[in-house]
Amino acid sequence: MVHGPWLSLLIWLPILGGVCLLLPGWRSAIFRRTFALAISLVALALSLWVWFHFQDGTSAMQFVERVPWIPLLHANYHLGVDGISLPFLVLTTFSTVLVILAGWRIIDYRQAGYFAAFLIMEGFMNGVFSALDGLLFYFFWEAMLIPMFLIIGIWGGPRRIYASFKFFLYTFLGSVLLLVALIYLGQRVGSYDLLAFQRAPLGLGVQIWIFIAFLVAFAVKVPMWPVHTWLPDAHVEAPTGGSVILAAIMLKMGAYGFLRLSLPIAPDASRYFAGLMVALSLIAILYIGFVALVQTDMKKLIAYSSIVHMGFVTLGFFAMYFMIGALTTESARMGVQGGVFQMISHGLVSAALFLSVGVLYDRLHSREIGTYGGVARSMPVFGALFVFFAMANVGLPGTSGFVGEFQVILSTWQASPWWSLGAALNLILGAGFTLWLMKRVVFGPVRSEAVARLPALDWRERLVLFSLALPVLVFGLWPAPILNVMRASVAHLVRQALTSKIG
Amino acid sequence: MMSFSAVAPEVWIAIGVLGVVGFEALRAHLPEHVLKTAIPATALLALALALMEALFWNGASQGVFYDGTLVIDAFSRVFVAAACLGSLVILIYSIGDMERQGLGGGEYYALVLTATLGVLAIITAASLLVLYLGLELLSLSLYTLISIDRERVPAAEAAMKYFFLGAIASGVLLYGLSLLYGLRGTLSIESLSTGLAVTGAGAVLAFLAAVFVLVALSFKFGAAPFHMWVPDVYEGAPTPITLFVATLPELASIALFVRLLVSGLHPLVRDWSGMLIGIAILSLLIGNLGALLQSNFKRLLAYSAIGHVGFILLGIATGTRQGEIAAVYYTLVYVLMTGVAFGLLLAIRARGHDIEAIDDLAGLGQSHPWWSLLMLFAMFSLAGVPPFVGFWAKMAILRALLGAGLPIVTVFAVLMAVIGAFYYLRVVKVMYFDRTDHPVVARGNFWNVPDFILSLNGVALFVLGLVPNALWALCVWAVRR
Amino acid sequence: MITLTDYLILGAILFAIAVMGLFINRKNLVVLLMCVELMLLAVNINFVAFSRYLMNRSGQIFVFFVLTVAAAESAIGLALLIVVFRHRRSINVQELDQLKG
Amino acid sequence: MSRNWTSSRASRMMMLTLSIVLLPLAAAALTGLAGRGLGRRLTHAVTITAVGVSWVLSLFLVLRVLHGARLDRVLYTWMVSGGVRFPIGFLIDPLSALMISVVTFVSFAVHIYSIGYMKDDPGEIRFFSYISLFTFAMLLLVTANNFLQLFIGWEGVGLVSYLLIGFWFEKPSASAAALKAFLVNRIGDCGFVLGIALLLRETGSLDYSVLFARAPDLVGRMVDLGFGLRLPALDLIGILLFVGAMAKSAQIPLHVWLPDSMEGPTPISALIHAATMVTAGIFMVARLSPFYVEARGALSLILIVGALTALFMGLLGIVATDIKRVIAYSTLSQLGYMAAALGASAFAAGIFHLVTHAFFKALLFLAAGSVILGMHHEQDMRKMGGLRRHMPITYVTFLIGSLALVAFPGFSGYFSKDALIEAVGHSTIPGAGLAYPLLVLSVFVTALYTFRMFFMVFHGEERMDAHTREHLHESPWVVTLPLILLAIPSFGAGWVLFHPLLGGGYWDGVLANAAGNHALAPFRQETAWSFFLSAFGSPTFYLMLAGIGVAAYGYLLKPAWPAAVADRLGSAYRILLAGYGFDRAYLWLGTTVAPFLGRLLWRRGDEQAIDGLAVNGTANALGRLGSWVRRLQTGLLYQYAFTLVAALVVLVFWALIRTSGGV
Repeated sequence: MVHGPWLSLLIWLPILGGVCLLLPGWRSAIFRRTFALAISLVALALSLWVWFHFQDGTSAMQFVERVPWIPLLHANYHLGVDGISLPFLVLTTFSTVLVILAGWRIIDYRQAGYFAAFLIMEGFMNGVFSALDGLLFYFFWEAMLIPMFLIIGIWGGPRRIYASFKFFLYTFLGSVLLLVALIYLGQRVGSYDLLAFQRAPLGLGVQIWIFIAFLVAFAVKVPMWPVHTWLPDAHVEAPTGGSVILAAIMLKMGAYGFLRLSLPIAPDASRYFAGLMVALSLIAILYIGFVALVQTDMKKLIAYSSIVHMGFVTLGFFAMYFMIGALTTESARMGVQGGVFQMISHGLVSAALFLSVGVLYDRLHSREIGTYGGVARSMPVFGALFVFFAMANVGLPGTSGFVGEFQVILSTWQASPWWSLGAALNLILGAGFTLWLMKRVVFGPVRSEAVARLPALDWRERLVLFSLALPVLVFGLWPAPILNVMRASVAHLVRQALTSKIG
Repeated sequence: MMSFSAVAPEVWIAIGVLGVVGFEALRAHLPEHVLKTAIPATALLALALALMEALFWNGASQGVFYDGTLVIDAFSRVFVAAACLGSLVILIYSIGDMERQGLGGGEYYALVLTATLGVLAIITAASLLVLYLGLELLSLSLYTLISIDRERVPAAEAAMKYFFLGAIASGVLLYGLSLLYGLRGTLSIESLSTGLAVTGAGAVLAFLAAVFVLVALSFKFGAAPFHMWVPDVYEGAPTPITLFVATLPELASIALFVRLLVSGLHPLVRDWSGMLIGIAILSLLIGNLGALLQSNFKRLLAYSAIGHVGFILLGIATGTRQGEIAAVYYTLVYVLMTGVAFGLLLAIRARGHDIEAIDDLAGLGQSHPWWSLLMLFAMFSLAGVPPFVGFWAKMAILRALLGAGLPIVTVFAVLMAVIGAFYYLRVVKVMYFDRTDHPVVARGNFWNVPDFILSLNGVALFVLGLVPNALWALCVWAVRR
Repeated sequence: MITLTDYLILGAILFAIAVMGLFINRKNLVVLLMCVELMLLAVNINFVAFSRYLMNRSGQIFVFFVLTVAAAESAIGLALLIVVFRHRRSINVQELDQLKG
Repeated sequence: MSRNWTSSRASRMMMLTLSIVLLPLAAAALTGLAGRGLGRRLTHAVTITAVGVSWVLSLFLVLRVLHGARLDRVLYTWMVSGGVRFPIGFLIDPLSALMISVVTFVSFAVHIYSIGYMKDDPGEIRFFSYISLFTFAMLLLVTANNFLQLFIGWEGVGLVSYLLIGFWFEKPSASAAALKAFLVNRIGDCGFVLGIALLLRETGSLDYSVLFARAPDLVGRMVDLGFGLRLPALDLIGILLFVGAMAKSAQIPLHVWLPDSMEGPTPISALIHAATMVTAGIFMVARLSPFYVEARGALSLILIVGALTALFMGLLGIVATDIKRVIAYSTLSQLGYMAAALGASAFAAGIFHLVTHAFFKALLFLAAGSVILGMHHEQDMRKMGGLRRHMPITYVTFLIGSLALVAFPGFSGYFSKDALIEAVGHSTIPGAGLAYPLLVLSVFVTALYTFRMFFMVFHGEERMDAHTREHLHESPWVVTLPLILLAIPSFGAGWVLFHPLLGGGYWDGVLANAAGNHALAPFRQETAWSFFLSAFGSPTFYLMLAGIGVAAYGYLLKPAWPAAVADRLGSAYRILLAGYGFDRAYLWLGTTVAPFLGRLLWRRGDEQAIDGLAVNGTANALGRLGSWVRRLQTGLLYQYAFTLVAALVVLVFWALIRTSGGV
């Protein structure tokens, strides 16, 4: 086990960096940019360091830091990662680097603030993924909203005000109930240690209330139908970087919350509500699939497809309660692994898709599908990449998008063939809306003079897109590394989730 | 021995008042510039000395003094210090603006000092009489302060309304006190807590007394439905005065509640906690809903104040020690946040924008990056979003409520907090999202004293949010019995 | 024989009258001032009655303070009244309605 | 000692396989990423060498397999999840070896051919890297030893076919066809994945070997689908997997994508949509024969579907006028034949026909492509005619292909197809009785549409415009060479392969046979020669002649006659033209129903119900409350006072009530 304040560094270094960016007296914009990039790269390096010094095969928390924080409440500054949270740390730092690269030239309006916001948010997000104390978790969880609110509101599109308010209030409304539940648990357990929460025995009634409170918070973040409507607006109005972080990281927080809090703390309630959860997940997959089909705004379409993919995640988590027979535990693990892998893969793929849309938007300042057509003629390389990411989005084997869906479908059959079928229908629907988008944007006759004269990708855009394409391909051809990292933790989680706490 | 130190702060302030008045008397004979420095200096010095005294009260000077008229305990120590510090800082913030408006005359300082004196009296009161006198001293000074700018029409109206309503309130309070006196035959507060009749015919009277006291206190605190004066006064008064009205009396009010209701009428807790919850819920509703559509910034803060009072009263209403601590903590935090908000208004006014409507803040994000950042701190802190200290204040209250077994009320409170978030966001939106085409970048130079202290005050919201324990522990210490 | 209760009832009635006066009268600020005075006096009756009944002097002391405060209060009240009058040549209560909403 | 020897030998096999599979991938990657740098010539060189080499190597592989060498080895572990190990590994046995050699050979020919065909196309380099990539994916598919890898290859070929159908992506029809192909295949994959899922659940593994070992135990195992629906596990698995095959191998009703796929360049139609990819489904079923023989129900379904496809898709070929579409329909019909053979558990016959069909159908397509080149990319047969004088080589090779297709005795198609039909006739699988007549009937149909096409293109008067006529000439050698290369097996393959493949000597147990079903028994002692002679005694021969005769009558002697016939049976004719309305139905579903549903859920559900009522509704309600609260604040002093006092009174009364109640 490695010790030392690595996680603290991951959290506070970006935040400090962001603060420095806000200070007056920078000589020129280029210094600022370079500084921001440097900070984000250091953070990435740190997270990779953590990744490589992480020991597989144990579900114990690693890189643990624990110092008293609020002795009055027995709340500690308690950090640590296990196989489930670790990948998300890396994902966070990685996508932050991409966002900063993507905003390099495009953001001309108060760029320093833009980068600062993202760095600060990176810190908070790392905090969420490594917090092991209920209050600390909530602390970061909420704090995260502020930079995102500003990003959408300041650098967003025409309806940015509406979108930012909707985003903030929607998620804030969800989170406050989470807070109430956490406080309740804190008083009941006598500390805010999440691991203590997970151990604490709770009656079904209590669990149900706690689960509901958690559910409201996490369902909004995931987002699950019917509390998903903030997402399309937020995505459409947010600047490219904002959409990337939203899709790649923020949506994962909800699902992560289910794994870290709901399932282990309220297993019986989870079982009690599993039917509802599965139903909502399937609705998300099918209902939203159809909705995505008719979108005319590229970002909106991708936003909806994100909801569909998160539906797979929640399905993978909660189908386990309906599994019967000898293979239950194994299938449950496969489902959860599938869910987590889907989260990671979707983090990469949706980020890539939003960045691709950003590439087009920066050129023609339109996200309307109708504006484009025949892009592949003027931007062949971009076209190829865009199609590649689209294929990853429809879960083509050989791309990371396939793995998670495959696992979820396989494991869900253990619970019910029909749910498997429902999930599998996304093979058709997902291909439908994604490739139809490709047909209208990338292929087809060249739409206009403007499209014909689209400038090719510059080196920065290439760098960003290729550095996303690589992991998508590699983890598609060889998902084992990620799955090995999370195996032990998932096994532990499933054990917790399937053992009753009553009595 | 008869320690003088027990009243030292009051004495220093009283001396300050005399000093200021004396200078004013000599106005004819002294050169203007001397007065311009001497008067504020005297006031600040007096407050500073009072603060020192309060800080260096030692354990020896604990207890009840002067035939049970005033008590020095942890609570007094914390709150006297807080009050002195508060009005010191407020003076520092406001001097510039008052001078600018030509209201920097001696009466301003004298009245601020007397008001502070009143607050101190309330905080340290051990007898109903002192309590009443402190309250009146505070109120009368406030009425005058509000209308200090005789040319300002709304100010006069605000003062008038405040005056009459305040008069009713103190009448009601007096009536309650008279009943209490009748029941116990003494004016000492702690004797109330011991053996106040809770059954029999006495119970009715006691309960009635509790009601009257409660109403009066709620009025002072500006809780609904006794809140009517709050928006009008906040809007009508000159901003520096609003700053004063919004902060210092809150300390006095919480002191009133702690002294008179929580410790004094503790035997009747079963009776008043229910009423208080009702009042608190009403305040949350009125405050947060009323603030939604305000266009005047001061009025917005007024309604938000009502909402916050609702939170504080919820803490009191639990009747538990946890709740009391939470309420006290919340009040201190609230004063801190409001100080930043209004202080910023003054700082920005000093730089040419005159801020009345929220829209006057448009484009502040570019023209005054630093101030707008602090304002953002204040707003999110008021909204109760981490990493700012306001979050912990709310958290403390919720914790107390759950501890007292009031989950429904808890949920209601957090929902109100969400509604409240909306109008704070609106302020941020105006500052940052509404782009102005001609941004004049002007940073506050932090090395002039008010701006520096203001910056400290603002940053404190963040720092105390990261490490909330110290302040919280202080409150725990303050309300120990 | 006049008992404590009678005094209390008297005080209560006076208090009630004063309070009523405060919102029934909508014309004249001066009347409001008088109502405030009346209110305090009603309370004073209570104090005196109690103090006599309990044979305890502090009540009567309290009364003196109340009277003093009342004086100060009406002084300030009149001052404010003058300010208002200077602005809008009237002391009609109903015209104090600039601040609202 | 010997074990070392075998293991070292196995590892050499592994190396061989790997190089066969990976060479095309390397070529594809190289040309795909650095194609512009390489330029046309180098691109040709790289890709063709790669595929050529892996063809040669595949022949070595076949030899080793003939010497009894086998390989079933895991390359690496893709993932371990839920206690199941998902490997990537290879299985080399007679079946996969045969498929490898066929795939690489046809692909090789097509590569060469494409040099000429794609000469002046801007996307030429892209094209070559695509077809190399396709070759890789197809090889991955046929060499898999487990379902995961099978599915990866399966989707891989789907992807490339999508890209190649939409190769000329600026043609709206092309990109539409590509989308259609992918979506229809996705419908199949949906079933396929579910099949895999059920398989995993029942056997706990995705390896063929495990499946084959466990299949017998699964007999009689039921799957409870809820709603009181209980099906035999084996049949359900078999059917679900076959749904995937139906899409890939274009069986009714998932055949609709194949005719449209002709939007792609002709070499693609030859390689992907005739010779190799579309046979993936057939291959898959044959690959799983040890399992399918246990799933009788599934077999019957396959049999029926295949037979229906064979006949009804053939009929469509009679009315089509686009030369490539005719061949496409014939492909559909031939795939139907193969499927029927599988269904009859005459797996060997199915594969045999697959192989011969690969040759002659590729030949036909390439020849058609040569014609199209000559006609300056004119594909409408009504504008052709009399080409035999202008393009002799094409003419001859096309004739060979056609004879093979109609199963003219002596040509490869005869050996495979007639054997196949007989096998179905002998089969005891339920449904064979219905399937047999359909198949026999479609022999006539096949002959009719084939020679109709042949005559319309090469005989009769020249209907093309003057400009085209004077530029008519034989295609360059790069085009004709592959024709010749393919013409050889199209004629000879039957003679060579008949005995080994149908006599069963070659398979040694790889292809199972349903218990009590002796579909292939009659061929045990037959030789190619004896079977050739038996032709003239069988009804199918005369049916075939009849078909040719009718074609000759209608398209050589009396050109007016077909039109008359068409009018005579007008409605039937129209139904055929409309392709039985399948396209219509899918189009309606895809472009009317789904979007309608989407718009409904979006506008009514998301925007009106959730956002309108719940979200913004709440906001507005709060706003209204807010303004109401503001109206309470009248600014009138006496009202403030009143509120204060009223509240006081209320509280007092409450107090009185509470105490009187409490005391």
